[in-house]
Amino acid sequence: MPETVMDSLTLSHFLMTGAVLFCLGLIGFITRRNLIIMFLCTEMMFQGVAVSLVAFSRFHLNDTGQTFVIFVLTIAAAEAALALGLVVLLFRRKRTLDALVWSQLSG
Amino acid sequence: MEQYLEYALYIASVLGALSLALMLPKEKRGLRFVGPLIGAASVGGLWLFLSSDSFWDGRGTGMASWTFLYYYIFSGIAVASAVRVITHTRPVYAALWFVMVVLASAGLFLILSAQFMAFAVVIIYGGAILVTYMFVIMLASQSDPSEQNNQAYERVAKEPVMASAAGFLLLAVLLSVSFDYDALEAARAPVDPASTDAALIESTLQDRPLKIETLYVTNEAGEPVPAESVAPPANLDPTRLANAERIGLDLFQSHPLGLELAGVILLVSLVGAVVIAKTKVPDEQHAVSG
Amino acid sequence: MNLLLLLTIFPILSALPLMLPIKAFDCRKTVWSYALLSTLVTFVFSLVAAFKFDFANSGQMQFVDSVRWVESFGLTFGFGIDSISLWLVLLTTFLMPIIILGSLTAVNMRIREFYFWLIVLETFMIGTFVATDIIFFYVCFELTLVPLYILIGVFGSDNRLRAAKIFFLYTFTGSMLTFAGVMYVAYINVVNTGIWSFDIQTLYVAAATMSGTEQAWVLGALLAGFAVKVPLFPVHTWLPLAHTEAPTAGSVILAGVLLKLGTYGLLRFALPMCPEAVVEYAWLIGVFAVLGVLVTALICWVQTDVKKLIAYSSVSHLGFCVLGLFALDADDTGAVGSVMYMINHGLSTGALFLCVGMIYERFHTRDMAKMSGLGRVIPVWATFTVFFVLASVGLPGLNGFVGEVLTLIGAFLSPTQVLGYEYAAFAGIGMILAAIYLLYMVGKVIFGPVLVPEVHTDDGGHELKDLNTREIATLLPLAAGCLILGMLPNGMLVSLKAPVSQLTAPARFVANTNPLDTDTASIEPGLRLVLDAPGSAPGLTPDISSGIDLAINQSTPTETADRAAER
Amino acid sequence: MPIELIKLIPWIPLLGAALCGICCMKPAWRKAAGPISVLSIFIPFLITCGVYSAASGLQGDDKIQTIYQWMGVGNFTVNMGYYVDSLTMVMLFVITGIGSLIATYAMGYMKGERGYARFFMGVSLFIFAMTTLVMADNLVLIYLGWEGVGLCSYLLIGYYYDKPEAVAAAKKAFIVNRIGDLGFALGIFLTYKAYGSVSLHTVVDKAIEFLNDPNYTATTADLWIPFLLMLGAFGKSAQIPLYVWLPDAMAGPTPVSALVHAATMVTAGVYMIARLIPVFQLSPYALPTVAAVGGVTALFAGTIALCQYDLKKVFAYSTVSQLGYMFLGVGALSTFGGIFHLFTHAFFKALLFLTAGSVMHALAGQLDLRAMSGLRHKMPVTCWLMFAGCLALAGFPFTAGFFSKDTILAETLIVGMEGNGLFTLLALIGLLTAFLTAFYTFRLWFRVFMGPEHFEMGDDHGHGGDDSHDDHGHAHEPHEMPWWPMNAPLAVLAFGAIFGGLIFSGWMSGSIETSTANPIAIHAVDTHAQTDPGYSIIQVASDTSGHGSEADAAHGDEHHTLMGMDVHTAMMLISGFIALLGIGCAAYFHWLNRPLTDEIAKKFGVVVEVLYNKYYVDEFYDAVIVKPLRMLGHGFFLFDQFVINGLVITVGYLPRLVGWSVQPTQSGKMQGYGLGMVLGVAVAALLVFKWAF
Repeated sequence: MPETVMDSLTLSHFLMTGAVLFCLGLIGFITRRNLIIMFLCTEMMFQGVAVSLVAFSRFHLNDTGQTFVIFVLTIAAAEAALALGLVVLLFRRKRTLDALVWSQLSG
Repeated sequence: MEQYLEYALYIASVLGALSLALMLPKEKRGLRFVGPLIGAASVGGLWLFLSSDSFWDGRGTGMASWTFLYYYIFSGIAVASAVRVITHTRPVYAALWFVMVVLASAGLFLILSAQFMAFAVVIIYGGAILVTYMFVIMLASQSDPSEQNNQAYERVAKEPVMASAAGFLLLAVLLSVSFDYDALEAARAPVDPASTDAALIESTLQDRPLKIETLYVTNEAGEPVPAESVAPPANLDPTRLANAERIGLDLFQSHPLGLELAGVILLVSLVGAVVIAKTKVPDEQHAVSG
Repeated sequence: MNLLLLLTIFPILSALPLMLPIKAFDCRKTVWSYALLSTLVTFVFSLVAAFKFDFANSGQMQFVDSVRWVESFGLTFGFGIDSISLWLVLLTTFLMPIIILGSLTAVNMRIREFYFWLIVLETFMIGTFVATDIIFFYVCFELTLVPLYILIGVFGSDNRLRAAKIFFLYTFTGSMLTFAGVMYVAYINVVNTGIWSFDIQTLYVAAATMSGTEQAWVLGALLAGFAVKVPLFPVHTWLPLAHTEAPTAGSVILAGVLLKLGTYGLLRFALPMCPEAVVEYAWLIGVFAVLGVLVTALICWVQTDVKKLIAYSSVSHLGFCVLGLFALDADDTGAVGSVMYMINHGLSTGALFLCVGMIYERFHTRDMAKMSGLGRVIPVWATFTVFFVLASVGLPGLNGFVGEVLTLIGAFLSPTQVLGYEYAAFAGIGMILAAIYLLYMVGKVIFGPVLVPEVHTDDGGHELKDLNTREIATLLPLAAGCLILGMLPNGMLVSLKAPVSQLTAPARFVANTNPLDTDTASIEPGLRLVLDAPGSAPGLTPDISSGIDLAINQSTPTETADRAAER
Repeated sequence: MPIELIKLIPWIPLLGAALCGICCMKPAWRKAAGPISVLSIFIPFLITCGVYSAASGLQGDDKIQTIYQWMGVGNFTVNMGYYVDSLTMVMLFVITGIGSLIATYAMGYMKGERGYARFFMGVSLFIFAMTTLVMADNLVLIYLGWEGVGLCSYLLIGYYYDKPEAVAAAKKAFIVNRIGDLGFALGIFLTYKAYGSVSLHTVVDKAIEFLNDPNYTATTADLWIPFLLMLGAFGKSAQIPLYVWLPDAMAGPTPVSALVHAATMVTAGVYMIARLIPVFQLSPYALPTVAAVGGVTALFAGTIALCQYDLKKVFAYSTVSQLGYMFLGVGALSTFGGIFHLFTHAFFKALLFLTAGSVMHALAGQLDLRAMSGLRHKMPVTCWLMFAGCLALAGFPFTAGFFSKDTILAETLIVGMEGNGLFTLLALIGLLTAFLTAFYTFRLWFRVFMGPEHFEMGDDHGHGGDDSHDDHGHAHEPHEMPWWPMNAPLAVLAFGAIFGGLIFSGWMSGSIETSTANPIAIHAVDTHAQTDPGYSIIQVASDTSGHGSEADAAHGDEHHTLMGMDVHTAMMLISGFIALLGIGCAAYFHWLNRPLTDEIAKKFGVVVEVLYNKYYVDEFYDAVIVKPLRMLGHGFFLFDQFVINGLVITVGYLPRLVGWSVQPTQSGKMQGYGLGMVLGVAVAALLVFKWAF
């Protein structure tokens, strides 16, 4: 096999994947109006970050990256619990999941 | 060619943004099919550009062998699924596509020899969190299942063009940063996975020598012994520590405070979830309508 | 434990139990007694400090100590007092029990919070006066706003929220600029020595290397905060509003102590740090001070609200104080008189606010048109009020006179390029106007045919009662203070001389060595240059020939850096 | 008696004041206030008598009796200390002696008033301030006394504080005095600047040194100091333009008018100028100004007194007029004349006020001349006591007023004859005023006590409604005052008014000579002498000064003569004649032929109206000074409220404006915020990674 860059994996590959996941999650968060999907998108951003972290861990020969992913998972879990609870609460209130309905903070 | 890298990245980002903007749900679905095409074209073009010989001339290699194939497969799945997550109009499917993202990234983790993380992600995300999501989706969706896609907020994305532009602007910046040559130079990884692992472990132990006295404070009989009197156990071969063991060491040795904080956060969210669940709210929709 | 540290933190510690769920504190009398006891204990601490204070070396910082704060940044809770601080601390601790004594029936809701914030305020006020670290000073200076904001905003009268908001924003905006000025001086210090430090003595040395333009900017920044606090004439409008809306206790503290923070800041920082700029712009400050004296005095005359009248009179009186500070006469008569004035104004105006508060408690109005001839119906109150009015007017033999005459003499004798006799003459007209408006008030309220507004008493009765024992006990110490300081001010003046001349030395030096004015250029042989004092030992005694080399206006940054390096 | 006792003199009245203050607290104690106050004034009088011989023997620094240091900042030191020389003793005699008499009278006069103790507290406090004033060893302490007497004057004028006019008068007195005090204070500052000290002895010694130094040229400060100090004197001693407060001050109780506003306080200005006469001599324009103001005031107030109907107002203007004489005297460098007149005036004016008080007391507060006539049968003692006072005031030959007034006029004329037209004019004005004085004094006396008996009672029932006081029924008919405590002190005063001039003249001139009030003769002719017309006056005046001091080496060689006689002798004849003429006219117009007077008054209605309304000076001041100032106050208040505060509020609105302009970005929609955040992060990343670094 020719040894081009795309044949041998570098850190950049994984960072690229992580960045793409992160940005897609971001776009999803902005464009989607369903509260649940918005939170799903944040989870996807976490996922992108996790990929990057694990890649760093691997390429820098350091376990801390993976440890951080554990923390990320923790936060994701906590967030899911709370955010989904809130979503249910909001849904009970307005009977809709549309994020645009909630704009009391409008200046 | 190197000098064109940034432009290539920017062009690819612009194309990607265009494709995503087309793919996002909206009332008029006429040009939707163009999106994936443009997206595929941009990814493919970028790949071609990057894999040309002259560009990567002599600049070291990463993990040789065929693992790169797995990388392409998994990241391809991940990205495609991610696109589907944000473009699908039905929450249930979006959630399922997200499971795909999680699985694919677990694959990536395996390539990166982070077996523990791979399984953890699948179990926690794919298992626990996604199930919760599905549960809430079921709970909050319309009572009549036949009433599909009739919610405007499901069918129409908000400001897809602006959002895509902004998102891909950020992506372009991130990419151009991560393709920084100096960074690449520094990130060149050893070729041999085995030696990689050994080096990794060794560095782990060198940087943070095991605190024997804190790890082994009792003798075989379970009685406490003075720290000095304990020799490192013969079977503690650093090179033979598994991935999970190393993470455990790192977690408990270097980040005890973070661990405690994580515990507190989980506790707080537990309490918070209970409180939220018990909160009684007025049903404004019903109060207004009837 | 260092006495000053104890003195500073004791009030806030003793205030904490007020916020604990202790049943006993639900009773008005209990919480009041507790607050009184706490402030009295603080007063005793301060008296102990005064007794232990070595008045022979009143110019030196004493009880010096510091508590580490942010070491890498040179921040410490450094404290120490010279006699200026000592007297102001004594004023604070003396006024606090009196204020609390006077507030037993003034507040009817949230009593715990009321006393809590009062006592907390005391800590910050003392902290401001004892701080030798400029950031510590600044933090306390700003934190005094919070309790007072709450005291006005929660316990004030009808328009209290607006008053509290304007008071807070106005003074806070000014002090932000002051902070910028202080940070600039600290930055100069870092440039010179490479070490972050906020010790005042160190910063004096650093400030001496600033050019004239820099000094002018720093002076402007310092003035922005301190002049608002004083308040100097064009930036005084927050004060009458705050005073009229504040509860009596708030007014007394505001007039008695908080306004002094401004003049204290000017004396402690502006004068030693930017001597050249002070000399250059003293005329402008002087003009505003005199304008303030005259304009606000005339404004006082047309007030109908007694409290507003006294509030405006504060602005007028503090004009004298500022005038004295910037007089820079050879003997420091002006600056010493100014410090004296701070104390005196705290006593007499504070007392007047208490008197007005007692009236307000009885009538729920302060409108002069609605009351008249009160001397006939409540003679004891009237006697006290007339007494404090006379002290405020500056009757010789009472305290107001001492400060007034010294500040005016200072302004009169000030070198011509600083201030001059014109300032004293015009400010002197303020003395006449003070007599006019205060006697106008006395003539309307205390003298004249009897006219008593509707009376409100605690038990819902409508019988007008003269001052009770508690109220007399509130006013009596103040009256005694006014009399004693009026007849025997000398001990205080003597003790103030040394620290004040250290602080004004650089500016006096500049003022007296200006070639334009060779007539008055006289350098005392023993002139002490604080600037050349490396930290602890305040003052070398340069002989005149070499003194010129060390003069601030001729030293360049490199010289000072060299000197710093030698050390 | 040891001289140290003199240090106690001011403090005994202060203690008395404190005790009276305590007496205020319980109604039962109030009666004690009068005796306490009298004692607290009388004991200092005894001390004054006791230490007199010791005090007159004091030399040099022994004259300074320091108690403690009051203030001291660097070079500026002020001692609580007394300067004891013969002038001090003279003043102490006047203050404590006449003070005791008046206080004794007041015990009877004020009996039953509701503020009895308060009144005596004021009187004792006043004596404290006044003695401090005359004993002070430095200018700042004089200022303490100066303001202190002003305060007591304020409190005592405002004694009937439920009467609006009394309150207004009190306020006016204090404020007008304050205007003068500002001048005084600035004078003190300038003195300190010029002389480096505020101690009397230092200042006076230096001034004498300067005067004796032929090479000394007066500095700007020397020219200004007397004018500033003079302003204070004019305020306190009620001279043009600051005299307006004194007539109004009669709203106070009559003993106060007698003590404060006739005998003692108002003479403080004369005392101060006399005390600092060398300082005044340093400025060539100062003493002529003093003399001119004094002369003009004397005439001005005399004319006003002609047409007043209020008993006390007549005496008030008369006081202003007599004070003008005193200023004329010191202005002509005859400090002896000035102080001597001060001394005699204290006797007869106190007597006049107190007898007027008796009349008022008898008529239940009636003060209008038109409402009383022929009271000599009802109140014979008062009648003849007042007659004695009137004689002295009118300058009837060989009464006290005769001698002192004559001294002043003669000395003024001598200065005038030295070639200064101004002083000749002033001497003539003085003579005219002497005639007016005699006329209006006896106008009053004849009106009240002579002619047909007729009276209307006033509406002041029992001075505040003490029933016990009404037992002798003065509400129905006028009655004579009891001998004790009222008429007896008056008799003493009357004795002084008649014989004081004869008895005390020699003693007085000796006292003045040995004090700082003795004017300094200038030996050398300064450069000013050629150029300044004013300067020659001083020089000449000083050469001829000092009545009864012919032996003085400084005295000029040549004696001026008038009508072939010594000027003093001639002046005695002239002024005696003028006094008799004035009394005669008054007798004709106001006793024998009253209808003619009314006719004349009707003819000159406009003049009478103007005089009755005091030349409309009060109205003028009100319109020119008070009203505009108050308008200015209102204007400033509006300016403060709207312009300054408005600016602040506007500045406060700026952040709000900014907030308002970016408000639409805060739509409350999460996606909007998210988008902003993404853009922000992207731009920040671009900045950080691509452009900046």
